[in-house]
Amino acid sequence: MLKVNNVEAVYSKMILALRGMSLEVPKGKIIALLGSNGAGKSTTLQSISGLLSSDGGQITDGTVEFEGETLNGKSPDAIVKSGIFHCMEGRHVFPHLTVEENLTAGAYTRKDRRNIQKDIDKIYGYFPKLRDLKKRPAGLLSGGEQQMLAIGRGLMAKPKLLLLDEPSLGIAPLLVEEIFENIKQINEEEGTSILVVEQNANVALKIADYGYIMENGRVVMQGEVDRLLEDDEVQNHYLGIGTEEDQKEVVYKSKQERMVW
Amino acid sequence: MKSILGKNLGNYRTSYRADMALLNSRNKKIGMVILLLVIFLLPMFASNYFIGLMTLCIISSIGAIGLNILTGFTGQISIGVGAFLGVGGYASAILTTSMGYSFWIALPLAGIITAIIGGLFGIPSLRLKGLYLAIATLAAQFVILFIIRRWVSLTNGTSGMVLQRPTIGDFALSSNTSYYYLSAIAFLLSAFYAINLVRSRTGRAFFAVRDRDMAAQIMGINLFKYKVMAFAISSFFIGIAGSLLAHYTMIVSPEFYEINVSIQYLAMILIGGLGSVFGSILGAFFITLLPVVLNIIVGSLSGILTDLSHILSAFEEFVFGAVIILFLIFEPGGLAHMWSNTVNYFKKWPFSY
Amino acid sequence: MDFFLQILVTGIVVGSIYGLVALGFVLIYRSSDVLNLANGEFVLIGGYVCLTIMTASNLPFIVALLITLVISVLLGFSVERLVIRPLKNAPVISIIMATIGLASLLGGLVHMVWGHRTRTFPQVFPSEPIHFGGLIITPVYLWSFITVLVLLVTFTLFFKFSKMGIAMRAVADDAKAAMSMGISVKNVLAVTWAIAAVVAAIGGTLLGMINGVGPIMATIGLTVLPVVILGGLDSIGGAIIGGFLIGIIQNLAGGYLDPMVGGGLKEVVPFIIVLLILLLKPYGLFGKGGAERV
Amino acid sequence: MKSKKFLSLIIGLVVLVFMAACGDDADGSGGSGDDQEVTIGTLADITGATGDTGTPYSEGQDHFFEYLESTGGIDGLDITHLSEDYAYEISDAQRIYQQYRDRDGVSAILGWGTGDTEALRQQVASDQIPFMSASYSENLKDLDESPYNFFVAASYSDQGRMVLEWIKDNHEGGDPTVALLYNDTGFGRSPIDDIKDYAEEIGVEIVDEQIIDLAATDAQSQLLNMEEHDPDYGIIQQTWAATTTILRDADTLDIDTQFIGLNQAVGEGLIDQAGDLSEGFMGVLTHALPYEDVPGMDEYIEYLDSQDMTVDDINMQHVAGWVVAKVMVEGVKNAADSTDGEITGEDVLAGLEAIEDLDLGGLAAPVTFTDELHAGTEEIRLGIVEDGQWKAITDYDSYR
Repeated sequence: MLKVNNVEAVYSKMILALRGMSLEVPKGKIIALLGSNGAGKSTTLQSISGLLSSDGGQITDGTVEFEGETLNGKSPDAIVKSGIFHCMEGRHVFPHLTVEENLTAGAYTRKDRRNIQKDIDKIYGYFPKLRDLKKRPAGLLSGGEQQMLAIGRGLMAKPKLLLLDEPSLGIAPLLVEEIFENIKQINEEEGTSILVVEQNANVALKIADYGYIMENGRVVMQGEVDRLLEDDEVQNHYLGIGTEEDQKEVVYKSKQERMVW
Repeated sequence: MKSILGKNLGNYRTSYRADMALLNSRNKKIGMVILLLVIFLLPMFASNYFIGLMTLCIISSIGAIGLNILTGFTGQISIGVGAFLGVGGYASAILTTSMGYSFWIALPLAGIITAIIGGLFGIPSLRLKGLYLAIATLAAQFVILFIIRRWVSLTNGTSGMVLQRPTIGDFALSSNTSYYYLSAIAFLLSAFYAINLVRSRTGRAFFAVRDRDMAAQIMGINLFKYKVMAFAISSFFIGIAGSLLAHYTMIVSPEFYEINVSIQYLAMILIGGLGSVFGSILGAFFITLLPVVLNIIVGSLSGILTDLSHILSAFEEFVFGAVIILFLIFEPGGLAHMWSNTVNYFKKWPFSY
Repeated sequence: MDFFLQILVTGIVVGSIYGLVALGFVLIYRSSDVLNLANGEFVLIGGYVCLTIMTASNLPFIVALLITLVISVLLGFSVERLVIRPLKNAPVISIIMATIGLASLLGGLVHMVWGHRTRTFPQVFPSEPIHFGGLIITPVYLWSFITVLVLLVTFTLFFKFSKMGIAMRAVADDAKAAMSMGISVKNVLAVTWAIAAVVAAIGGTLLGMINGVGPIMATIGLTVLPVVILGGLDSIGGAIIGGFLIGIIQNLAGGYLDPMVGGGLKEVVPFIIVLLILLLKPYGLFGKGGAERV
Repeated sequence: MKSKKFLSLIIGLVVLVFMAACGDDADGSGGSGDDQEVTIGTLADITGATGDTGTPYSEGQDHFFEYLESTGGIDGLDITHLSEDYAYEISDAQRIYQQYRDRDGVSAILGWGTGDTEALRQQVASDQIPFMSASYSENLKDLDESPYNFFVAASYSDQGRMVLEWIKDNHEGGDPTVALLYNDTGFGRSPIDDIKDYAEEIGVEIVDEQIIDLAATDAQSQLLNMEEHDPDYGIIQQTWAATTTILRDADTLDIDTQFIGLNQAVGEGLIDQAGDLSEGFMGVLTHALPYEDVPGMDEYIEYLDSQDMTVDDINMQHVAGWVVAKVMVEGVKNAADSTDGEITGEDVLAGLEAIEDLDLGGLAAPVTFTDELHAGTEEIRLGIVEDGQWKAITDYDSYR
């Protein structure tokens, strides 16, 4: 459904953030994109959703294809209309709008105004907490509640593909579990494809079907979740299993291996 | 380090002192000498009218340098320059006319008094940023002028005060040329001071405050001190400019210092280049001479468009606005940036890569 | 007592005009953090256009006003497109200066097109004052008061319930996130400027009926700044309440303090309030402000 | 590379300035024949704050000089008239003044408002250039401070004194009470102290003073305060806009004070702006109204005819401009008679001071200047608006 082919992206016309990034999201699946800080995960999502330009970046090479259509050069609002919704890192709810208004804003691109109220109720179904808070300005919500709102707001656009950027960031571990369960549930019930970017590989791999691991602006490893979970290197480096020394050594080794291509 | 051609291809400095020196290259030294010669020999070649214009330009330059220290260096926007020019002018008028001091004492005192009042108005800048500070200074503009109008016993109210041209012994600087020299000296001192300020500890603190004041504070820069200092130093220059202007026109009145004066000064530093001393000067010349140029253009067009001379001022206003907008959009670095681009282009010529 | 009430009423009706013009500032500031110092010129152009249409064509007032509003929409669009959009990433001072430049440009243009003379509006509202008990109100003032209330309600509903209204608030809150919703920030800004120009034109028309239309009218732009500061730059209700407050305070100062200080305080008192407000409550009575992150 | 284009545009402009600046020295010599040459510069406000009255005033001047030229000018004299709009901005006035003085070498200047007149009076004194403006401020009468300033009509103070005189003579029933309404500028405050002094002298009571801004949208609080003192008369020292505001709000508040405007509040423009509200408003007439049948109008109408204009196209400000130019030319004529060489500012000063009882054919009161007095007259008429027109109700008269 979504194909990112060999994308190269730069910021400020000089800082190379992606160097030949490729990935694929099949219909109805959850794909996890893992990697350490600065690996280019967020940039990947931004190149897909077109938000790259608002941070002064641009795609200089490669293509992003969605359902056979090239997205390169399309404006963010056109991309949302074609069915991709990007939940940005750090939640970015509208602090002065109420919860319900935030949800309405999510449905901005939809033409079927009549069904919006029904869908809002459905979101409350996924995230019952939000129903109690619906008149409250979103700025006053806790981090976890804001994250739920951000995801719910994304669903309001009825996207075919949901891009989630670090949904676990800055949220209490218990809530993280809950949110990821919700994500899974949404995927199953709505059939929405999901591309989730995470540093917290544990929770992400728990719900994902397939995973990519990024470093230095490109994919260094990919595979079915089960296979990734079994991989030593992934275990050491991303899942925090094994001793500290182990990790260092492995990282060092693996980097060297990988650099040769 | 000699290159094959036996010529230095660049400026190599072998000590910090050399690096910090004001005129750190031979070209700059030569340029400086030429500039000084041009400034001091100009009256021999140029017409009286041209000297008069240049006097206005360099007085404005002093004010523009002052404003740039505040707005360009330190990032504090002020829309109240007009009123501070007024404070300088009135201080000078009161000191010389009512209190009988000599101009030579009144000039620096006018600067100091303006600096004190400017510093006072700078205190709110600690809490106010950007737009809000701009509006506070705008309010200061109205309030200061109101006080000048009302404090009749001190300022003679709306009818203004009369000043005299300064004298050296028995010689009064009443000619265009003599006043030009006076202003030119004040101008050179101001420019020299401002260029040095940029390179000093204080200057760097100003830049830090501009770029991120909270971060600057964390780095140990005393925000309060430097913000108030920026207001004070900036106002000192503006006060000097106000005093020079007052003695040039030999009169002060509240109508001299309305809001449009503040806007002109802001336009000078924006078009000249924020944060650049050289830019302030270019901008001051540009804005002062703009109406003159338009006048000439309209005059030469008057054969075709006879009606245009009647709406000349409106046309000036229009062009003034358009120039500001065009600069902001196409050359936010201002004239100073254009200048350095041009210079760099010729430096590398013919190998521009 | 009559004296006090009359001054109060005058303050309220004058304040309603202030509120109306202040609304133009607030609308733009909310969605793009730009303080439009050319607002006064927008008011002026609105006044001139409506007056010109009315005197040139004998159209009924309402039709002339509607045409004026259409022209204002175009003005707003073009200003946004030509001046504001190219500066979207520029620092505050550049944008303040750009609107000052715009004010100068538009002011010059108005001079070139309409000349220098103050023109009077054809009579639209009866000039006979209305008496409420001992109180007296001129119909134009009454109408501007009603207009302001209508606009206040309209905008409140608009921002609360309409898709565009919510989108505008979303952009004001977080432009990038709004973009990710598929909201076209460019379009929203263009619409904002158009609405602000429309509000200004209504203000200009009403003001023109009170004082005639002449270049001096543009000074309302500066006169009203204290209102916006008092109410809070980003609060629509604040603009309107601030308008009333400044109108009332100004007239109370004029009524009670002016005789003591020898007059002239009426015009300065708003700016004294600005200094006080900025010192005590920088974001105004109803503004939201916001903490800055390092 | 749009910035490159922009750069070249700027460079082009800069080059233009310098070319222009250098080229200007050349002119000034080589006139026609043996005529004495004299240049007169006008500082006009066309687009500025006082443009509504400034424009007809400057047009009146232009028209007089054109008229003069069309009638063959003055024998042996070649008068050049320059006019530039300074938009009531002091910095512009300063620049244009320098240009007139240094580049064009003017021998006299026709100024306009209080702003430019005040701002330049020191400089014209030290540069010895007579400066004749429409700012009738009494303090310009002080020849120690303003030795080169002239004006042709009665000063604001004299106008105010005359109004008080008229009130005293014509008030019926009891002692008259008067309020003063003015703005907080040099222009507004100029006559106030003199009016108060004179009122005390002749025993008219000033019961109140109100300050109303030139751009005020309302004056209700001030008028309510004034009403507390219930004055019989209100003397207005304002421009048309503020006067209209006063008249409108007085009407709204049912105030029955008789308002009397000094000359800047008076004129056809007020009737245009205030409409019916101006009925019964009184004011000072310093000059003839265009539709009045006075001898001085003949040459005026002759000129207007040649321009396809009628008296309906002009107003009292236009007449004032015409008159001031006429008086100036008279002074220049005297100067030319007394000197053979170049006519300097000093010569014009002497020429103006030689003007005695210059009959303006009813366009204005006769003008006299001496080396002790640079205010041409103390005489004014009073007028009233009736049926949408100003009508004079007195003859030219002075308070003395």
